[in-house]
Amino acid sequence: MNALEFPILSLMTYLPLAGVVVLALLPKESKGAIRVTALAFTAADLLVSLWIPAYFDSTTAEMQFVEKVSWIPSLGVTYFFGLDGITLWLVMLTTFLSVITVVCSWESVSMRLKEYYAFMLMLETGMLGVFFSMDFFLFYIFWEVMLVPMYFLIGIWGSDRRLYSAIKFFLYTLFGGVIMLLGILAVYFYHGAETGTYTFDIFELMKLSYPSTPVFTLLGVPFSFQDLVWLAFFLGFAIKVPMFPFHTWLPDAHTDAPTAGSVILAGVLLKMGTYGFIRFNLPMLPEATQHFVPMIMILSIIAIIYGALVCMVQTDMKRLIAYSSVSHMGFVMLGMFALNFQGVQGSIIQMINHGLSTGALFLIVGLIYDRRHTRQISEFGGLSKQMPVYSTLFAIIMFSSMGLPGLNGFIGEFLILVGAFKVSYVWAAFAVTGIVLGAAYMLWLFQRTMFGALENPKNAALPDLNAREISTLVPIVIMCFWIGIYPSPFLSRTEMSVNYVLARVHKQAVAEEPYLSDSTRPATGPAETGHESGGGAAAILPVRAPASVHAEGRDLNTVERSR
Amino acid sequence: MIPLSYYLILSVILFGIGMFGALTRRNAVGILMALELMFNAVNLNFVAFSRYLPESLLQGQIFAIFVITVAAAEAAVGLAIVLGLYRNFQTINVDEINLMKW
Amino acid sequence: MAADYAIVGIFLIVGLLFVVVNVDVVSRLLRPTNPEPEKLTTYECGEDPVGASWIRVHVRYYLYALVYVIFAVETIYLLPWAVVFRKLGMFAFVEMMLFIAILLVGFAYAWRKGALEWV
Amino acid sequence: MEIVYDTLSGWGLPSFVSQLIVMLAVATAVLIFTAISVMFMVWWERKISAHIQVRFGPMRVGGWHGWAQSIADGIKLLIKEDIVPAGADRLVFALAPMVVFAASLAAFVIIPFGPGLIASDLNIGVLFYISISSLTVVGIIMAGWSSNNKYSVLGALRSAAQSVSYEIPLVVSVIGVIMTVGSMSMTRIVEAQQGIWFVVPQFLGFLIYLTAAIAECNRTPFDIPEAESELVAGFHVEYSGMRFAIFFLAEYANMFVVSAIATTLFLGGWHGPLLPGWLWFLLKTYFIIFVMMWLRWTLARLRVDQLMNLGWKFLLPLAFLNMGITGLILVLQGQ
Amino acid sequence: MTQVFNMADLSTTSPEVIMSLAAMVILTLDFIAPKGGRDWLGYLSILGVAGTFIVLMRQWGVTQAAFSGQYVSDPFAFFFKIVFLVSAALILLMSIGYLKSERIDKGEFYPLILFATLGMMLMVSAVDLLILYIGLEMMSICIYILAGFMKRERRSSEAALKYLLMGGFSSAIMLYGIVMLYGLTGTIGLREIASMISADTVSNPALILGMVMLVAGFGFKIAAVPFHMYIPDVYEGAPTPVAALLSAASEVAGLAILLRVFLVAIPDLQDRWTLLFYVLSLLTMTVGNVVAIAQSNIKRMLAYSSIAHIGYLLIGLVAGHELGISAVLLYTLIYALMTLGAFAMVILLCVGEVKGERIDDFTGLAQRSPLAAAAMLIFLLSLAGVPPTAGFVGKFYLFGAAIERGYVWLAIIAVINSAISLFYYMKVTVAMYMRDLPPQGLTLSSSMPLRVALVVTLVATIAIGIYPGPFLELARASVVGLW
Repeated sequence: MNALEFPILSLMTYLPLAGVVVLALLPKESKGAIRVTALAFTAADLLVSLWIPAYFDSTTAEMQFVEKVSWIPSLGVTYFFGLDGITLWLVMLTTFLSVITVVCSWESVSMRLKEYYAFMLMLETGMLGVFFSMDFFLFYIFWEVMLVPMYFLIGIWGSDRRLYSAIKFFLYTLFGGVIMLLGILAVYFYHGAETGTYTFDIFELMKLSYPSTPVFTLLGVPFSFQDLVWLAFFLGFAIKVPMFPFHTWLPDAHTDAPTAGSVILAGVLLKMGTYGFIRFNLPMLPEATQHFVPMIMILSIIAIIYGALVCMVQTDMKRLIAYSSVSHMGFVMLGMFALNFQGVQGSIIQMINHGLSTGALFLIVGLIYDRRHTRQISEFGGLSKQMPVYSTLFAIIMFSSMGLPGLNGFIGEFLILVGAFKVSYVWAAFAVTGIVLGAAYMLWLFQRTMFGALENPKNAALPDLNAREISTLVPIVIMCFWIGIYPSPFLSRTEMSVNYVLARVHKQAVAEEPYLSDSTRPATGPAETGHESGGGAAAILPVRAPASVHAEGRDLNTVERSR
Repeated sequence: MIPLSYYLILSVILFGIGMFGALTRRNAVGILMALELMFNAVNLNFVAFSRYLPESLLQGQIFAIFVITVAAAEAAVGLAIVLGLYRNFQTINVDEINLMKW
Repeated sequence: MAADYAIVGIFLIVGLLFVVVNVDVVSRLLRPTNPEPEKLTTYECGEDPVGASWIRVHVRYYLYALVYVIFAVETIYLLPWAVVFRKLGMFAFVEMMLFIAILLVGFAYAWRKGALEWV
Repeated sequence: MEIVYDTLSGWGLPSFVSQLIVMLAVATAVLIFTAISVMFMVWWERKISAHIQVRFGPMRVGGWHGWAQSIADGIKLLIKEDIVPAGADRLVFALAPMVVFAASLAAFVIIPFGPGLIASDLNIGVLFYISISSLTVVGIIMAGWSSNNKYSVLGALRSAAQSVSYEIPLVVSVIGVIMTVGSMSMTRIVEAQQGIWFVVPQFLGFLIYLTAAIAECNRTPFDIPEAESELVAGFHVEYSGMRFAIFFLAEYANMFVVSAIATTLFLGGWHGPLLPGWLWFLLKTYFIIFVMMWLRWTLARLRVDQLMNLGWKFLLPLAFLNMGITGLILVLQGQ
Repeated sequence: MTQVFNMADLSTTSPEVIMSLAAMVILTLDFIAPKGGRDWLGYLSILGVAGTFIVLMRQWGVTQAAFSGQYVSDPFAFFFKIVFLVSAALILLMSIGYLKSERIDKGEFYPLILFATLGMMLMVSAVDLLILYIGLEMMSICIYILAGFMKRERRSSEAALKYLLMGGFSSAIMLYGIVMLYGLTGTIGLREIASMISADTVSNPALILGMVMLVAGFGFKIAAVPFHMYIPDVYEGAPTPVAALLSAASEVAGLAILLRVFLVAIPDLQDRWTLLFYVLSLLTMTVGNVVAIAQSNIKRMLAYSSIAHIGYLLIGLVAGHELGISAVLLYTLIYALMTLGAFAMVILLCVGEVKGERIDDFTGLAQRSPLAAAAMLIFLLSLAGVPPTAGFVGKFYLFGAAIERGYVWLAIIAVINSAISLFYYMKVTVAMYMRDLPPQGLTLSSSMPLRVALVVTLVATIAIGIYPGPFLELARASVVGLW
């Protein structure tokens, strides 16, 4: 339902791209103008995105703000943008972090500025596109598009082994992507052959139950069509998450990426994987999901423990945080595959939390790296005396990452543990071990860098944070507190979507489909007018009639929307 | 009348000799000649088939004429190329013409 | 049919035999044979021959050969056409003239590019 | 010949043996005819040249005008030492005269001496001649290359260049006749000249043919391949004795062939009043031979470049023109 | 005497007639006109291609046969002719500047390209093995000459020789296959061959042998592994526009007739040749991609990349049916455009001493000219099949067809190959973006037509990627009635 009668999702997606065009017209020398332009466009995007939670209808699992036009009719590809509770906060996180990254690169990046910001803006377009796309084809396109700017951000503005890391990042994720593409094609053609209509619309595709009877056995494990498709998706998403055996690109990419790149990578890009699981694997392939729960659980627990243990022995701050991401994303996966309400809710909120806190941690490291051009933990010590503001913010973020009550991390981890506990004591026990270890390496990191005597003379004259730098961290800190103290606005908006996903996974009757196809829906809205305008904004028409099912449960937003 | 198989066997032998020559000769002109042999083996087949097939429309013979033409054009171009090659390399031994590796 | 051509073979064989009989039988019996090195040297107007005779040949010969190849092949189209020409009439005539015209473009090209110059 | 065949079959010989014997007989007859004809032509040429130069030529051997001169020459060549130069490719050296001679003899297959007096009336007669005549060049190149002599090589190459250059105008000039007749069979061509000899409608073609034919025979004014002043004797510098005689023989045989073909194609073949066909044919042929000899002793040799230019830049376009005009006239007649 | 000619034949063949006329006129002008700049001949050639294109447009959606059914202009041929004409026009645009910078003042270059294009047009319209063969040779012979066009350049001569010898060899093998078909069926018409092959001839070993020889012969023409050995050398040695022609048009033309011959003439053997092409496809893309990684010369790299792409294209043939074949068609169009773009970039860098052939020559391009670097980036991404470029759409459709037909393993290996291919394409981007501009700087060709060609390919690569609908429809419509 497009509550705004306006293609706001497309606007959000392509606004940064417009920024790229403007940047291209600016002269290379006017660095100030370039920075301001980039900031202006990301900020504008953030402002636009604020409308979304405001108008979001949390009483339904339906797709909202839908834009749908036919794009490649002969393949059944549609330009289908939509948003629901799962993506809502991820989108907000994206626009939010984009602004932060532009600000944080303000002074730390001075080389080839124009290209840098152009790639940043393109990256934002790609990320938003991934979250909005409700058509597999479109999804895949944005999925791959996103890689290119990230590749360049690492490869050009990275440190030390940037070429190696950039290519490794690109190849790993692309490899996962193409395998996922095969899964997409398999589903597409199966659906086409079964129903006669070829479509990439994921909700159309979800209507069909894919065969789950084993077709062959490999190493004693039976595999069905669904399992194979699931595995194809799994490979694509697991590399992105990254799940345990596929995580090796992450430390390299994080370590060598510029600060902003790391922030985006940790904050948003990793979420693409978990988002993919929750969007596609769970609801579309429920039997296979059930089938593979043990595997995911084992891998997640390995990731949690292994990630945390590896953190303990890191000497490089960024690498440490990178490995902590592996551990944290293991939590997210664990919660998700508990396949109960708390677990999935927790995993969604934990995605946001991880985005905020790990993003902030990378900022923190970036700030000190700008000053000292080293990230070795042993180079630092006793900074709290020299840089009190810095160390304070660091502490808050660190606690958030550890999951201290009152901060956002607690909410996510708690929900995940509850979810895991409901399924198995053992899993929960392992997860708790992970939390303990997490606290250990975080505190250890903080202690070694902030406390103690200020021994290294190079650190003696380090300036504390300036206003700009504070302004990058403070909003994150605010958000951390907000989620930690009053999480219900966040949780309530995801509730319906989570319920829907779980209903699908457990094969319960679904009260309401998130998006009815044109053919099955009563023709109350204006009909589609075809594709003559090439998918441009002008052709994007509202195609759904206002829902009338949950009339009594509407909140203020709903009332406003009905004007 | 001579049986068709005679022609076919002769053609196969010719083709085999040509192929052998094309693969083992080191002299560019020698290879070109071996190629001609292969073309002629094909021509022999065409003409023989055309003669022996029932209700033949002479397509085989026409084809053979065109093959001859094309082979001639190819030989002309081939010789020109070999000439140019000789000017550049002072040799037409294909083993020595290896600026670029496979 | 086969006999028509068999006689060609007979002619060729008879021609070969004639040479063989004359050169290697009759003449051999009659002629003297006393070779000596001087006699066996190749003739270069009385001088001692310089170098091998398998010299590098001027490129013009190749050029003529290349042009010839094209025209020689063209005749295999001309001859059958000429035979049935009267049955086919105007169309065949125009068609062949087109063919010749295309050929002549190539001919003019060769002419103009100097392939027909004996330099 | 049918009589011979029937007689032989009557003796109980298998069909193919009889046929073989007949063919051998024909071939031998042609061979003997060629040999005699060539001897006559050699003698004749010497006489003609002498008379053109206002002298007598051979007068002694055999009595009347030295008629046996050629025979004496032949015997002389037969008993001359055969020298194969050191360093020559002996096999190719020996094969070369065979190829040249066999090729020129084979060309006799399609010469219609008279009605029915043809070894084999191939339906592709003209094409056969064209193809068999190219074989001579191969022999010449073999000879030149194998001799290990620079003059030979140059002569052979020039010869090859010349024959290929003139072969094309020759073929194209013949096309006009074939178009008119609608057949390549020599007999049919002669029969078509019952009314009017093609020399009249195809005069241009005749001239081109004649010029090209002289060049094909490597005769003055087109004797560049063996230009004495430049190349000693061209491709057969190193040949002596009987091998040289074979080349000589082949050259004159070729001369006869091209003249005979000219007769067939343009001069009405055996057609003629009163006299028997074969006689008419020989008369016309020897007339053309006479013309060729006449030209030889009258004209100076062309330079190589002139020779090539004449062939490519003059005769070839002219031949195409002739063909086009012929075609146009025939088409217009047909409608 | 049956009627041998009617005016309708002329209208069917009108594009070819125009093309040959244009080529001959330009050839004539070349030797008539005084010496000196030959640019205008290039522009004239483009005009000729454009004229042909306009005439061709009249045949949109038309199926008509000419010359007693030996020649046909159907949507299939129409589609490929568009590909060839577009490629030819782009290559001509590229050549103008290239010839100038390489100081080749020879006008034959342009008519040769036109004649090669004419050969391709004949090939795809042929429904008769004879015309097919003539078209093929017409194209090949022109390209032999073009490959050796830089007479003083040793590598060029070498390339020409290698291409000639391999081309002749493959022709002979292909011809032997053709003669086997002819001998068994008594006809050279493709449809007639199909109708003559009966149930008992299907298993005739001679037919199988003929088919295998056809596969081998065509394999050489399209540079499928293991018949590819000569291709990288030819690409490297030949003038760059010729390498582009080879890659974008010649191999595509070979593929087009391969499709037509195998689908129309011997569909009865589909089981067998599908297996052959399955193996060929696997080998071709894997070897192409893996060997490409080791290349430091970009022309060689593109050669191996083109080999790999032929491997991808063969997937469509293996998949067969309308879906697979239309995927092949669409991909050929896309492949031609993007590979031409990449070659145009190589030419853009070919100024003076720098030949633009080493990957290192691209060092720092992003700083020198961000637009050029972005263009190259897009071509490379498209070649690797990364969305939203055209290459993605093509691959998507191809691999989709394979999955649809149940060739999942083939598709899996193909996508793995795509990922591998990204590795070597990225080597170029690394040079362009992540290395600093060398101190002596970088000069770009100032040729205007080349830039036009670049822009056209770039726009097309993006446009097809973003809005592939019409092209897809065209490809689909073009295979209807092929069988």
